[in-house]
Amino acid sequence: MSEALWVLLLGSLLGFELIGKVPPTLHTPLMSGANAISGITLLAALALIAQAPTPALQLVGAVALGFALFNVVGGFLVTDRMLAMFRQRGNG
Amino acid sequence: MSEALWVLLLGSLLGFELIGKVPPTLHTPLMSGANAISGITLLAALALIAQAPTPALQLVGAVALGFALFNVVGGFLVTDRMLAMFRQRGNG
Amino acid sequence: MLHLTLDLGAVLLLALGLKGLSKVRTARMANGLAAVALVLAVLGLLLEQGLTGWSWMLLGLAAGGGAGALVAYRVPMTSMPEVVALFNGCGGMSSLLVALGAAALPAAGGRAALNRLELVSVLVSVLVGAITFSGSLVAMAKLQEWLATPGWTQRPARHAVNIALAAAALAFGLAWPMGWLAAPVALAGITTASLLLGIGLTLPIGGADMPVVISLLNSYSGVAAASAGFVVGSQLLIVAGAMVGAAGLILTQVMCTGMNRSLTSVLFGGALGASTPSGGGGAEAAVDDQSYSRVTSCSPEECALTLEAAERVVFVPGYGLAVAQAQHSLKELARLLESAGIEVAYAIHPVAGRMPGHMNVLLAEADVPYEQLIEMEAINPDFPRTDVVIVLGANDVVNPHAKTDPNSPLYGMPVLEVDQARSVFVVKRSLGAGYSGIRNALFELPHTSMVFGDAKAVLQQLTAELRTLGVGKVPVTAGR
Amino acid sequence: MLHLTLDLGAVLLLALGLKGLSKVRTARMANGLAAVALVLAVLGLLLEQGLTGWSWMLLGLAAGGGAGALVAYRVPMTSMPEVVALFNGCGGMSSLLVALGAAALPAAGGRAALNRLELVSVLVSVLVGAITFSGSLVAMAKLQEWLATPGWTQRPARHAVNIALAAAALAFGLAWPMGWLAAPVALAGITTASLLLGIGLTLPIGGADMPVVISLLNSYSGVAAASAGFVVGSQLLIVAGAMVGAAGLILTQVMCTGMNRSLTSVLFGGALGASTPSGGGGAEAAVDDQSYSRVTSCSPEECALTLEAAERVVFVPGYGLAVAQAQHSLKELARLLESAGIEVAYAIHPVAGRMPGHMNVLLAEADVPYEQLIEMEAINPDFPRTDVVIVLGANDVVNPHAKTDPNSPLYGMPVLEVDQARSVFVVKRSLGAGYSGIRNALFELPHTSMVFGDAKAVLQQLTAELRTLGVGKVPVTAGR
Ligand SMILES: NC(=O)c1ccc[n+]([C@@H]2O[C@H](COP(=O)([O-])OP(=O)(O)OC[C@H]3O[C@@H](n4cnc5c(N)ncnc54)[C@H](OP(=O)(O)O)[C@@H]3O)[C@@H](O)[C@H]2O)c1
Ligand SMILES: NC(=O)c1ccc[n+]([C@@H]2O[C@H](COP(=O)([O-])OP(=O)(O)OC[C@H]3O[C@@H](n4cnc5c(N)ncnc54)[C@H](OP(=O)(O)O)[C@@H]3O)[C@@H](O)[C@H]2O)c1
Repeated sequence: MSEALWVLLLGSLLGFELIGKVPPTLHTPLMSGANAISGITLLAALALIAQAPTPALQLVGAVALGFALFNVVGGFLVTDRMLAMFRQRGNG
Repeated sequence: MSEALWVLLLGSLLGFELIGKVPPTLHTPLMSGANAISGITLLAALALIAQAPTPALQLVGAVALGFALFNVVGGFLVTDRMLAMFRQRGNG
Repeated sequence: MLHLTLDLGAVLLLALGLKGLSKVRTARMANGLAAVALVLAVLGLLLEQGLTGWSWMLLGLAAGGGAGALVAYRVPMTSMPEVVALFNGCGGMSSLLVALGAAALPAAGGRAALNRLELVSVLVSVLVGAITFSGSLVAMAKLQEWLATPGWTQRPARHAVNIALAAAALAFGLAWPMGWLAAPVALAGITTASLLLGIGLTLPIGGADMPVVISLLNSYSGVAAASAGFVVGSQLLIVAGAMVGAAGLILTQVMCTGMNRSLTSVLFGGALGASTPSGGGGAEAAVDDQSYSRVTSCSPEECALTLEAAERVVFVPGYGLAVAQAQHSLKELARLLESAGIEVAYAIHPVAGRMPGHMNVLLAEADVPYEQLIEMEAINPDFPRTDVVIVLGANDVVNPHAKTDPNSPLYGMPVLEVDQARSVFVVKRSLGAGYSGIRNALFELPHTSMVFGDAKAVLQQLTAELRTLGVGKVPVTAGR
Repeated sequence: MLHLTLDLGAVLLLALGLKGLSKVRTARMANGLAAVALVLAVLGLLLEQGLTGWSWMLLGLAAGGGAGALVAYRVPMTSMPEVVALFNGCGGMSSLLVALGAAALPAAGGRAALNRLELVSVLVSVLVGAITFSGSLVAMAKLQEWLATPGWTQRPARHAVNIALAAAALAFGLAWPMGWLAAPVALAGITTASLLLGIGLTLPIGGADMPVVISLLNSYSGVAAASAGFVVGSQLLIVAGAMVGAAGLILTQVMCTGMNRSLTSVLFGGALGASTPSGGGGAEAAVDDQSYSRVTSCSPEECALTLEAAERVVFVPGYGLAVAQAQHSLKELARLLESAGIEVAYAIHPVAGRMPGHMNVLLAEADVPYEQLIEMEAINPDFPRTDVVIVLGANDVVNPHAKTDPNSPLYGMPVLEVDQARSVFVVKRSLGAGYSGIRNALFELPHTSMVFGDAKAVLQQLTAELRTLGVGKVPVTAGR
């Protein structure tokens, strides 16, 4: 338990530090990218599926996994789509 | 062991992030303050003293403690002395 | 050992990802790094726990991933904030389901009883996950204008309702471990109360503040993920969740500052312009057209004549340009002007449109050269030496009240000082208000002319008119 | 639980401390926070493990703390870098001793045998702790000019020596766990080899680069602390050590950039101006006085006459001002000039003196108003409109070679462009070189005059002379 609190504290501090001055242009992509990362709950869904002793609970896990992956895949792709525009523009 | 590596990684990342743009004026105080913090080995020295079964090892612990405290106390005081000058100036 | 290495690597990549996403040059690669991090994390987990239940995994993977990819590619750029809200809500739902599943596991024989920390974590996950889910869906609905802001939500009563809901959620949350209620009942209770609370908290907030709310909900979904990490005992989940939670909070703060709002006033202050029924819903009815006097309007032809004589033209794009999907027509007009030797620039207000960076995205889509997009601070001093400003479906971001009227809800927000230019044309469909629902004194200035109509239609007429006038006869292919 | 809370609180404070230390406004409080963090950490540990061996603890505490406080209050401000090096070395020694003690514990019955991770950690602590210790002491000795840079260390042979020492340290480090050597022998071996390695790595580096080296060694002491944390199983020690290690690395990089050096060239490039025997040691012998031609010099009286006629005077303080302890005399002269209506400013080069911020500290001591200290970037454009520049014991930071001569070791370092001013007086004792040991073309410019002498003496003569000339007769207290 104690190590869990350590990583919680350090993770939070790190999160606070990582985001400094963000140009307004990047607010939306940053939000969307961070959002995709929060879909990391998919790990918990995978763990649930593996541990579930009944099909009902496995189904719950699978649905949770589906939602999480919707978040992750959609989030990263949409962020990339937005950023592709900036890139194009920045380079061209 | 695994938790130790987690905190090592997170601590390092945090350290990298915490120091951003430092004005040259503060290089010396920052160096000196960080140096004082590194005297936190005094914790290890205290643990050694408590665990040591022989006076010889206790002595080693005590000497280690002395060196660490020299670093800590001296470091913080000297940093404060330097910074007091900036303050004075900034406010006066 | 391999699992640990993969997890540590994933955290490293996530940190680099979040950091990189806040710089234009690195953002796209950073996004990729973060995606790789998640792949590593999944690999690590599967390596450790094996593929028990792989058919269910495949199912969830195919359904969720497929749907996500589909939505991501199909959605128009202008609906980005809605989509982010949708994704975010689904992340919350996932945490909610995982927590409920974990709560049911011990009884089903899937694991040992939950210890106290795990109990608390389950409750936090349910609470925060549910709020994130329902709140995000409400935010999406409001941005899509499927949902207006009901009048009652603007009265203080809503605070009482929300406090009651929160109390109910906590009471159910206490009843479960205490055994006062059967576990399913208690969990259903806390879930329902939390879902309602998410609605109750988000519904009163005006559409203009939605991006901030989404960012905050995004931070919540990080918290939900971290507490799910406590439930399943995954350090990686805790770290990643905590990082997103904290980063989201900072971003929320940054966005509030950019929109000249405080977070408390966003969350508890009600909708901007809420005295009118359509606080969330754009122009109509918010302001009487009659309240304007001395407004001059002109036809695209007249506007074209002024343009032809100009040396420097600045376009001010706003939400209306996005609605009209007029970015390509704008680009065409700009090229024509440039081919006639007229200097062209675009003035970008940080909160023009409906999401941060909206105008950048929109104009980038039409391949407008980056150097011509000029941020507010940089272009404001240049308006006095600008002959013609064409405001395209922008309203709040050019509202001089923001500078002069302390009673205006916009007061203090920096705006584009277009009134300093020699002449100003405002292209919009009516005298209707913008998002904040307030009138705009710019329309009444003597050197302002309204050009009524859809932005795209007007831009095309202007181009046609200028061609007729012989502008850019010898077509010089200016630039890219 | 209480212990954990105290530890987590300590880490939070340490993070705030490190962050705060990099902003002028918060630095002092941040230093205090970090100190409080260490107190919390000690409390937490003592709460958990009790006070076994309290007499030894008290002994170490009194001796170390007392000596630290004494040194901290006694040392002159101008010797700061030396003192930081000394403290840092002692931190390294502490890690070294702790690791040796921990290695001896199992045999003495104080704890179970070390596992593999702990073994590695002990070795890292010994290695890094010893390097930190001996390296820091060498750095201190070089800064105090107790130690010159021996000629042989400038030859590539030193790399061979260092590689051999490193190999020896590793070999002993392998021999210990493998049982090839008796534990005391192996540990003594690795300690000795590491101590020598610390010397071998630091000795070849020129005195001018010492602050960078100290910063790097400071980063090492963080690493040593973190690995001591692995040995005693303290998360807090690991986190704090890692934070200091990483922060120190960043600071080292920042400092290198500021001095126009790359870290590799600092570490492996040898001393600046090393072709001469006294690479580390200041002025004498590095440059022949004869190598200058066309140098004009003048007396303080002549200088005073020019000063009297000036409207704007800029002082350029350098290392020599600190050596002469002339800051108060400078302040006095400046007040006199100001009372006569002459504008006064001080040009601060970021690496003037012998440590970053040296000049700021020095002038702050004499209560020079903050607003008159102007950073290089800000003041360089103003030199053309400056009547008189008085260079006080500065040399490298005003060397125009840095701009013009690609072969100069200073080439590329931004300097104060004093040659743009109408007239320049250079106050120093001789035509000797500065830290980098190279000649300075500024001395030969037609509008430059040398005023030979100790900075303090010259400043006092100038003040006296100006008083005689009647400057500032009606003393206006031009205070702050
Ligand atoms: N960027 C962000 O992050 C963000 C997020 C949320 C809210 N906001 C808020 O949204 C506002 C943005 O300001 P803004 O000036 O861009 O937009 P605005 O003030 O909302 O005004 C948009 C204007 O476009 C006109 N319009 C609508 N459709 C049109 C069409 N097809 N053709 C031509 N005109 C059309 C509307 O007038 P008619 O109906 O008369 O045509 C309306 O007045 C600010 O208040 C900001 O705080 C910004
Ligand atoms: N600030 C830092 O962090 C730092 C750290 C390490 C190294 N450095 C290096 O140190 C140098 C600093 O440049 P700088 O211009 O300040 O100093 P400098 O180039 O070292 O020159 C100092 C000059 O002061 C003169 N001097 C010595 N004692 C004096 C006295 N009592 N009265 C009058 N003059 C006296 C010396 O000439 P005489 O012998 O003829 O009097 C010498 O030429 C740079 O090369 C920098 O890279 C800086």
